Amino acid sequence: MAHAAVMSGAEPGAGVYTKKLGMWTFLASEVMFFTALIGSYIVLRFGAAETWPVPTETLNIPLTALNTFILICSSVSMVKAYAAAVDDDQKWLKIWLLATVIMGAMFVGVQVYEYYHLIHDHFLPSSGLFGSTFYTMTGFHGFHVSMGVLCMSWVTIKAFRGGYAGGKYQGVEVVGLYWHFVDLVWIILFTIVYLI
Amino acid sequence: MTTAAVAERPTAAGHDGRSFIQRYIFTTDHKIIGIQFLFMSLLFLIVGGLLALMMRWQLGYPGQPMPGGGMLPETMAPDGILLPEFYNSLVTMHGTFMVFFAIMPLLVGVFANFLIPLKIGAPDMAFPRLNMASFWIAVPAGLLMVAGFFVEGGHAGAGWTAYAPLSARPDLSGVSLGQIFWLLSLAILGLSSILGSMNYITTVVNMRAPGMTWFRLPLSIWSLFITAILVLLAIPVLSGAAIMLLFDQTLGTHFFNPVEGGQPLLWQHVFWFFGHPEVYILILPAMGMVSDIISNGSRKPVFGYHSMVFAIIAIAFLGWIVWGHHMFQSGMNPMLGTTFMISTLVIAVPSAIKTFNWLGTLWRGSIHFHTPMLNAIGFVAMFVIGGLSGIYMATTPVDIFIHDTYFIVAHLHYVLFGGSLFAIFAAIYFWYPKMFGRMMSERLGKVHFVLTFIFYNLVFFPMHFLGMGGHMRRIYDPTEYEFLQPFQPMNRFITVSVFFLVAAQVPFVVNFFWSLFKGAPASENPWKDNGLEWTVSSPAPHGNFAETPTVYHGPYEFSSPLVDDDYLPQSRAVDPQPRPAPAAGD
Amino acid sequence: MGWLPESASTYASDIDLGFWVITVIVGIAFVVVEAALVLFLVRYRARPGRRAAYIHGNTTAEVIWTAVPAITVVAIGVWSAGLWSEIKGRDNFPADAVHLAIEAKQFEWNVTYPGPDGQLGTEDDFTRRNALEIPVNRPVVVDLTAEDVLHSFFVPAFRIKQDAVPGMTIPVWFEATKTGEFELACAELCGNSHYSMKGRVRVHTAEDYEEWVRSQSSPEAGQ
Amino acid sequence: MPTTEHKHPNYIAIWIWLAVLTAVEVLVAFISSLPRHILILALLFLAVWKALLVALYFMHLRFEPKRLLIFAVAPLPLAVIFVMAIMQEFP
Ligand code: HEA
Ligand code: HEA
Ligand code: CUA
Ligand SMILES: [Cu+2]
Repeated sequence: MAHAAVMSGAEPGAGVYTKKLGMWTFLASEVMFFTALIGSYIVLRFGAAETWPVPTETLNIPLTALNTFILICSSVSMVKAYAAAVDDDQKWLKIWLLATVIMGAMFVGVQVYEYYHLIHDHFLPSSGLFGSTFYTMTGFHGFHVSMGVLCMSWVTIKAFRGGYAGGKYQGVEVVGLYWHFVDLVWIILFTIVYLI
Repeated sequence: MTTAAVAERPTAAGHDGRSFIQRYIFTTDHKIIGIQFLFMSLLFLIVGGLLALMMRWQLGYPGQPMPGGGMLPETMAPDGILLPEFYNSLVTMHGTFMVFFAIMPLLVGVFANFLIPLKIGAPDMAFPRLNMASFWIAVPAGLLMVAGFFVEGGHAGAGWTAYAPLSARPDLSGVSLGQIFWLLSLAILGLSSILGSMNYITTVVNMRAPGMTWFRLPLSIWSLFITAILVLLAIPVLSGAAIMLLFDQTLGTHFFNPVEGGQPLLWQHVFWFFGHPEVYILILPAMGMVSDIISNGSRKPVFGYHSMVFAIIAIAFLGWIVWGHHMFQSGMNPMLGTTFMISTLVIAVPSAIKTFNWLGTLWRGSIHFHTPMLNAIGFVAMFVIGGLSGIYMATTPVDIFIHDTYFIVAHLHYVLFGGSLFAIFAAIYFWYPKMFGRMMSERLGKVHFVLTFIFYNLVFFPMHFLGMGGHMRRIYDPTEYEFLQPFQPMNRFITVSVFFLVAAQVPFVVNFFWSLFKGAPASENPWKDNGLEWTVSSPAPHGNFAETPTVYHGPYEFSSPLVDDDYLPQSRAVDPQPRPAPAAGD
Repeated sequence: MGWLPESASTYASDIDLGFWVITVIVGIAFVVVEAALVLFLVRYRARPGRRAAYIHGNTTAEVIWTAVPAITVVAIGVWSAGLWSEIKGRDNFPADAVHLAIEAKQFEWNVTYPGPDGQLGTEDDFTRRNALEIPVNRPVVVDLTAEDVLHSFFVPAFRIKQDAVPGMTIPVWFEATKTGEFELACAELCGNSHYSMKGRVRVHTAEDYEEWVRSQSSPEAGQ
Repeated sequence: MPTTEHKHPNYIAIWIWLAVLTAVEVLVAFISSLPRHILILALLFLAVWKALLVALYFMHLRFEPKRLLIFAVAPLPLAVIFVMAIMQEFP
């Protein structure tokens, strides 16, 4: 798109192509969104420190640790897909993208399973501040992952249609940025919600 | 993301094979989208005005049947007399519509969209389809917000600040669906704003024409750019807050419910952490556009261009660390109060710089009083009043008394109406020709300005005195209190003036629509301005520029010694090449 | 009518003083700005054959009008920080004060009095609705709470305002300097009848106050 | 686009790092003997470490122009200010 305008100009802008810059601006706003949620969580927990239940007793840590591992793997496969796209290695591009989509879906699946059991054990959004914050934060992260899976599937289909042939890697990289961001948020959530 | 980012480079030719729908409804042309926002937000401006009118009736003539009030359903005004719960909804929705659906879209939706690509010499926005999405997401949000009036229990009535727990407890407020609609609508609108600001930032950073260096950007673009950053970072915070409150309402979470250990003050912190940057979102673009127009009107370069830019940046940054000044009396830790007082007072400094620079621009100018200029001058005169009244409230001990009184109401209308709205009027008069290819009537315009200026002051200045008398805000019937009864004549005076103020808008509405069809055809550059947008035909063609322009000067080279005319378009090369003028900053 | 309501507490006059001092300061700023504005509009209006000066700025001028407001606001800040902590600072509450508790709820003020023993939380405490009875020239400390939603304790004549927050107990102090009746208002939107959530403040002489307390706590009393 | 013309870092190595760090985290979390604040600090440290790995290599911020880096970290101070200020409510 309007590359002529992007490249021209006495100053090269941020020195990155427009789509990527757009994604980074979007991620900046995402950071603030999670700031509102995580910040509120920290404050509420700090305010009720002594009455706060021990997460490791309510939540299934091993399962979630596994899930964290899955998400990390999906991040790696994503970045490998990006590398493949840059090197115009179509075969591996497709493989890595597929792997990413599948693992992303798995993550969501495991989270649904986790929710199902928690609710079954009467741990609900209405179960005190812990329930409120837990479901809000992990829920919205799960929502982000699901959105990611959708975009990713779309990119994968496009890849199979040869949409990224000839070193056209931008689409892959931009979705990748979003995907890694979601992974990054989870790394934080896993620590402060499940472990601490 | 990816889909939207893949945008066809628009062709410069006006008539390309686009259908009517593509051209005017689901268009990706930033100019048309801007105009779509214009109509939407002017509509909501009227709505907000009418709500205010009803409110004022009740305040001026408490408990008396409102003329035409009989048309309202029993749940709002049985036989024309407003109910307290309906009054609360009126206050809430007046504030909500005005802030989120009138002023904010007018500034960030209309002018950011219309001006940015035109003024930086770009064919369109970086992501035209995201841009379109941004408008078509805003529409349902607006409809949802309107729909709230007609649901069971009436519309949200906890004020535009929706303080919890009242906003979270249907059992205590009597409002359930209304508040939910309110929250959903704002969350949706937030998405629209974020998409918009992504576009603005990316476009300004990456799509400036050759030679359009940072310090050759018009101040309107600078302020819209900084504002876009504020929107990008502040709005998601509101969305987060809205979602938490929504869950408190629907899923039974306890974020703000003290019974289960939640914190009512947390809502205020999160809301105002968004809310104060928001009020600067509502003024910075106004300041920027006024700077452009004042410079044009006085045919003189903006005084202290660089300090203007740094003032904008300073205000934007400080705006993030003053939110507590809305919570001085809320039970917030008093030490924190002192900190927030200092940071708040400091904001007076960059604002002072801007004010005095505007005066400096007029000084030794050659001032032409065209309608945009009149409104811009009105802005300076009125914003100062609003800003200075802010100092009273920033001062914690004084705020103890005037907090939640009409002094605040006076302040916020002086900055929002006297400030933002006058600037918006100025901008509409100024860029109307470039939008629609016709001039607005100067005569009607001047009538509109003079009448609005007079009655606006008659309406809002007395509110300072109400506030000094201790007159609380958001009260349905002041006569309940003995100490407020002496103020009833003043309340009535304000109400009467409001009717004139609204009537004073008729010339504007007439002018607006009449000029659409009958206005004098506009030349390329009717105001003899330097901006790139004035180098293309009026209305600006699809794709804006036949070929990407090159920029040689800063935006304010009026009365330059290099040329005989008193203006020098940014894209006109003159030899000898201009010596680097300090404020042109290249 | 007088600009500000009659002042009937120890720090009311300080707050009013602050108000007027700021009025003078911003008044000057206001006059300077608006006068310059009008002057320039008249003096430099477009006239045939006169060309605007080609000036981009003036550093000295800009430094001055940055420094002056900066100094002014800092001065204002320093002054008010002191008064603020005197009024609301948690650690300097007056000693030997009458101690009351007020619980705000939709749409009334419930004032709890310590009774003859002067101790809250004892069985001779008694509660009165929308009636705040206090002695003159003696500091009063109120433990402010709310049952349901936010309210705001506002006595214009005392220049005191403090939100009442459910789940928090916020101390407020004031010392009346005049006997008589004043109005207590709710200044935070708290629901449909927010506008009519008002109470009475009656300031008695020390003797009358003792008298009143005894009359109230005697078994047959109470409404 | 020139900005990304670099040979790819060893992503697998980073993947192993992340996996190991995660394992360590879980272990640390279950050592009940540790004093609370030490535990919290340790866990936060590990989390930030992992986050940095992802941001610097997977999102290849390390190889981006400085401008973008600044842009990416811009919101963080605001987040800190926000939390720090509200913390003052509980002295
Ligand atoms: C466009 C919107 C806008 C703008 C620009 C401002 C600008 C300012 N506001 Fe305002 N404010 C609102 C919109 C805005 N406000 C709204 C909507 C509310 C109410 C919210 C609600 O509760 O509903 C509010 C409420 C509000 C409060 C809370 C009051 C209360 O509830 O108790 C405070 C308190 O500090 C405050 C302060 C300020 C200050 C210090 C500025 C400063 O930025 C002003 C700086 C400008 C000047 C000072 C004038 C120019 C300078 C000079 C001429 C130099 C000379 C000056 C000196 C020497 C002092 N505002
Ligand atoms: C920009 C914002 C804005 C604007 C323009 C206004 C405009 C007006 N406001 Fe508003 N007001 C607020 C923002 C605004 N207000 C906010 C945020 C609050 C706080 C809410 C709360 O407490 O929660 C508030 C509260 C508020 C109160 C306090 C209520 C209370 O506390 O009980 C009152 C009372 O008089 C009032 C009155 C008015 C009046 C009479 C106008 C008049 O100026 C209205 C006159 C009419 C118009 C300006 C519209 C004219 C239409 C056009 C010009 C468009 C032309 C159309 C075409 C060309 C198609 N407002
Ligand atoms: Cu209680 Cu308003
Ligand atoms: Cu503010």
